[in-house]
Amino acid sequence: MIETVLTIIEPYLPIIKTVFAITCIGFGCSFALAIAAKFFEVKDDPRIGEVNELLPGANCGACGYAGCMDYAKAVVMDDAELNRCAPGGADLTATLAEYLGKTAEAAEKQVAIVLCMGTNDAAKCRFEYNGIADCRAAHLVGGGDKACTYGCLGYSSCATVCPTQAIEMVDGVAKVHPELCISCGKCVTACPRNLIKLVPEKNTVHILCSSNDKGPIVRKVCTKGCIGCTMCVKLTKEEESVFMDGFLAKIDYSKEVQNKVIVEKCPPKCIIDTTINN
Amino acid sequence: MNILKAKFKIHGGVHPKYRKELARDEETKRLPLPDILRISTTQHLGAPSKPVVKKGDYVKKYQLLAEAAGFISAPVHSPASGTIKDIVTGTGASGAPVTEIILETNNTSDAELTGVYPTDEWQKLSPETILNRIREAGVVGAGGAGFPTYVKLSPPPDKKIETLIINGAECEPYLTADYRLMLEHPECLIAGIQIICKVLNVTEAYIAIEDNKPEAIELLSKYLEDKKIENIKVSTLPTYYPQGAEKQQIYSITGREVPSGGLPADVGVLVENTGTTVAIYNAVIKDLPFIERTTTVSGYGIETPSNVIAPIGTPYQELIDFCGGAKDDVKKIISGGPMMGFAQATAETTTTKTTSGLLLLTAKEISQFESSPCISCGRCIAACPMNLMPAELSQFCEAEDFESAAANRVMDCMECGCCAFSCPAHRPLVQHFRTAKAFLRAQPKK
Amino acid sequence: MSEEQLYSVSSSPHVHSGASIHGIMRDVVIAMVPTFIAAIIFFGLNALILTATCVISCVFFEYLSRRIMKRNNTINDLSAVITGVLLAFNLPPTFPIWMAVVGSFVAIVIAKQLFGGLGYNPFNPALAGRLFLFLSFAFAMSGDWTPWSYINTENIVATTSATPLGMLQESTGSIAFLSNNSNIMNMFLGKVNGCIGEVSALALILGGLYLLWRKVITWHIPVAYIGTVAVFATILYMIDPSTNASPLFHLFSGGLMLGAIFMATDMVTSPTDRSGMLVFGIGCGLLTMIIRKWGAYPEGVSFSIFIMNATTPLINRVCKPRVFGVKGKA
Amino acid sequence: MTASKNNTCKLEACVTQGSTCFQLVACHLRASSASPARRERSLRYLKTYGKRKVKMNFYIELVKGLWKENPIFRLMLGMCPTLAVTTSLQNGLGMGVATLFVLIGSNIVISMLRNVIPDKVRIPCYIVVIATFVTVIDLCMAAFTPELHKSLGIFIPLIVVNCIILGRAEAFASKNRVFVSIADAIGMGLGFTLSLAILGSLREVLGAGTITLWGSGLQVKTFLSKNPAVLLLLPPGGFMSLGLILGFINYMQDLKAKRLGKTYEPPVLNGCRHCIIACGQSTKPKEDK
Repeated sequence: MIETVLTIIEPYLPIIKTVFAITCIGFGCSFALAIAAKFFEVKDDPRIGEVNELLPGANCGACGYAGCMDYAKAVVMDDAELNRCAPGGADLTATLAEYLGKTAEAAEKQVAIVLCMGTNDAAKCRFEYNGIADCRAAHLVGGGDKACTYGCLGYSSCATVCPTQAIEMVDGVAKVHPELCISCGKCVTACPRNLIKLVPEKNTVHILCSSNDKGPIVRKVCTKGCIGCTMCVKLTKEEESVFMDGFLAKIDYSKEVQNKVIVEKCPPKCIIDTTINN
Repeated sequence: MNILKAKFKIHGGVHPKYRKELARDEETKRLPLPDILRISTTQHLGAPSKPVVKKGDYVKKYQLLAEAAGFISAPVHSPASGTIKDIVTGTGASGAPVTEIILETNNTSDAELTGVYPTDEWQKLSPETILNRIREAGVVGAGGAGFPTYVKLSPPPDKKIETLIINGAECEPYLTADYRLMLEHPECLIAGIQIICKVLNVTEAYIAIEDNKPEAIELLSKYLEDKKIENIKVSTLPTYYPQGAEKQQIYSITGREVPSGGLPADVGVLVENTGTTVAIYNAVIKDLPFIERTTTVSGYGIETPSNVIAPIGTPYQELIDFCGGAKDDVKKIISGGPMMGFAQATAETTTTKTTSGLLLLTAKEISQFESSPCISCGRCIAACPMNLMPAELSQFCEAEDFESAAANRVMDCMECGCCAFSCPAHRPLVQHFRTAKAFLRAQPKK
Repeated sequence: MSEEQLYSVSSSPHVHSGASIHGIMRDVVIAMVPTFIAAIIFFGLNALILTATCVISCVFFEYLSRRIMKRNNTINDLSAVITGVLLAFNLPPTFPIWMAVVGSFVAIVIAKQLFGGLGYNPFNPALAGRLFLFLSFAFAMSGDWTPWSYINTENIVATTSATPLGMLQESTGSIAFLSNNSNIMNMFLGKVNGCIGEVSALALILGGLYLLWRKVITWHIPVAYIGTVAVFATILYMIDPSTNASPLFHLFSGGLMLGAIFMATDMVTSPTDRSGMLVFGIGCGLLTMIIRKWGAYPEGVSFSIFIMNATTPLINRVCKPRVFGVKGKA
Repeated sequence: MTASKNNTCKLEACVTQGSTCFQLVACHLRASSASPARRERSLRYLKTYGKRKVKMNFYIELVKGLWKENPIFRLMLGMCPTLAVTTSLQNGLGMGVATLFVLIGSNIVISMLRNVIPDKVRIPCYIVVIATFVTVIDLCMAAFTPELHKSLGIFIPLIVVNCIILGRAEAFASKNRVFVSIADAIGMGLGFTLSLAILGSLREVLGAGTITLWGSGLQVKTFLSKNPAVLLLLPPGGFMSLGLILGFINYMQDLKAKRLGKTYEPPVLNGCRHCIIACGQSTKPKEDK
């Protein structure tokens, strides 16, 4: 009986041996793997990986952490706020809150805005600049070639650091496309003249000037500069949404500008309403 | 003969066209007092001084305008009598905003000094008194950086200064102010050196002069011989730029290398500029505060290149007018020398204690930068007196990899400009390093 | 004021030495003139046609590729002219014209412009072109040619069709003959078979001296390169003169002089620091001799420079000058 | 019309790949900024990006590998066999078909087993599955096309570690149903074969002057066969021709985008800010000022 079986399987013996050997190796290896998994296990909250999956993965650093993974870790382990992720926005905050069973208030979406309108034809130059086409470098050479010491130099340092290419140079002045802005704030630190601010997206009225010089000086160097006439402040007296900071009118971004007539009334036309202008 | 030849040769250096002949034989002239002086409170390195006068005040010549605001700072005195018109924010020579005191002069001489000491009496003063007088006179390094001399002359107690070097190299092209000073006032210079020697208790002093100024070498050595002064020697240096750089000069004369990031005091040496030495002389012996300095007005863009004594706060335009006015084809106005000076946007900028020169250059003389790619010819490396690799560093800077730039010692760069001077691709190397250094300085220290 | 001409403001320094890329390249072109004359003397019209073809096609490809890539025109910096001349110098006199054009294409477009143009090319373009042709059209690159044949074919006495190194490789000529003085003298003057620009060591050395005088190159690479070859060859010769040619033979044969003076000293592809240049030159010399002695090809200059070009970034990383005021290694 | 479809497809591709191509998405958003409606749609994709819920379509999965996500010309995967074996058209085709077979087999099996395989040991499991199919095709080729098997040599067993196969297993088959996985495998495999064939024929024509489809029987000689540029058959020639093809594709894309009035931006994920080769792009001379 056994002999018959043996004669039948005789030609297949190498295959059987191989299969047997492979199976043994497989079992051995998986056993080793199982032991290794037990001994060398790193306790890791599985939620971290899943939260990381939920995050956009842009690694932009807007949350203040080294990257998305870092933020995910902070959210799960250290109870970091859920609304720090700017690219994810309110949707993500809600998703995270739902996933982690927490309540979180969505942060207001902020967008960057360049507070300058000194385009090539509006603002004058003090000298002919010859050197590296980079705002920070130009700013160090004689303080920049724009006659206005507050204005945008136009060498696109902000546009280069922007991870989503949301900044475009229009006529020598940086312009942010708000729909692409993920409010990571890189441009804010890149600008040597501190012209870029992160403002709530819902505010549509902006005063696009940063010059704190007196009116006549501003007028001398730029046709679009705030001359400190305080007209906008007077017109919005009740709502108190515009205030004077030195010789410069500024929007109080915690309020919303109701009286949009200031856009029309501003003498140098440096107030814009994005809902109209775009 | 007490002339010594420098023994050590530094690496690198370049030979720009010196063009010193423009102003070297011009007798130093005194500028008539301008009607308006705009005196900056940033005349020196360190904290800007604090104005002690206000709008509408009447001030007399030599009166204190602004006091030192901190240890590394220096007071500023009024160069003339007149009324303070305003205190405003203006632009300094480097382009940074500065506070300026606007003074309307009235050309009367109601100057008041605290008291005049006879020339020979300073020997009896204690070093502390002398130092104090130097501090109160607002003496700062006149070479360019403007480091307060009082601070420089008070080295930490654990560092003993053995050698004093008076920097008369004046390696920057065009400039001849120090040269004229050495020729015209050797007695002030030597007395100034003796004062510093006394303050620091130094026995050995060298006057370092490049060998393209034989008249100055001869005059000074003869003067020293006549007066039988043994401890001061004239040291001739081979002519090349940047011979006047502190670390390179120390190496040329003594063979000692100032460690990276260190001060000359670390190797027991102190370097003072000739202009500063004369200012020390004025402060200690004549009790005059630092209110005026010799400035070279030169370049092919000015009618008559000259050496002018001008009060601090003089607008450049006054100097230009005094020297016959600018020619039509002026393309660049430079405060300082052409290698390290600052280009000016207007002639409205004013002189300070550190303005060694005012150059009006035509398009033919100046260089234009291009950002063309590096062809790695290695000329910048051959020219760098600090033995850096400017070609590689500039690529790090261009890629904004400032950490790598710092690791390759961009902070050791002294911005002498030798690399950009010799770059055949006309790359703005120094500007790259300036940007990187500004960025690195702004970073918090780790 | 505002309507007037504005003053120019830039970072210091405000003056310049006047050196420019164009000037450097012009000097290199001038330095190649003696070799070019020698080439015409030895190879006649062929050399002229070949050089003209390479130069014209190199400049044309440079213009065309910059145009297509929408970059600014760079033919004025003369680097394409140099590539053309060097490529032609590296070709045998009988080389087909169309192949020379292909070589120019590889040199300019593939080895240079695709990497970003002058300054970014990791390899010497002319060398890349030559190696492409050498590896692709091996037969044409070893074309038979007898010097002076364009004047009078009957005057040829001692020259054969193979290059001296080829003879050494195949041992067709006796070592003693190759190393004898008159033969070495012929090789020094250029009366041998070879590529049109590599035969006359005399003319090449003249050009090299001009470059040294104009401070376009420094002595480090040529001296290190030629010195290493000389030392290596001397050692071999001292070990066994019957199978190894004399050091002088090695110095004046093949493309060593051309390579050491014009190809290895190419600024873009060689190290920037002096110490690095010495390392580069020694590396080239060692590789050249190793390939000549033990390699499959008779000549190793092109390969060795090409390989050392690839190591240039590494050499630049290691060989740095000691920063002033820093003790020990930076 | 086609352009908008293109953009949408690209977006879908990004989203399904699950890679961190936020910037890529943004690039395409900029590219599609011509029409507000299109932009709106793109923005919607951007918002749903994190949730990654896109419907699978057999046809889309099949076609994408041929061109839009061509593993060689667009994704730059599997470079080793690409450069090594494409010395002739025949070799390229053979390699492509072998890979196609392995890809289909492994995608089917892995897709079927996707819920069984533990996450931590998935890579060894994939390798085992892939190795099985590679052994099968290796032995088959040795039996039926010995010549081809000989000339492909070690590269047939090396299909095991071909990152196209492992990549599709990891990125696609382990997350999707069998049906679409097959489509993905066929598309990717055909795309791979196509690219190898293009590369192989180019190199063979220039480097040997011939085009070989099946041994010496199906071989065409061209005028170049007298003086072929042999270097193209050598490894450097592989790199050169692949690079030139990639450059040409990017150039054509650029031209196409220009025709549509847009700017083409090659899919660069990390930007070049940290690249040490200073290509001069960051210091362009200032425009119109």
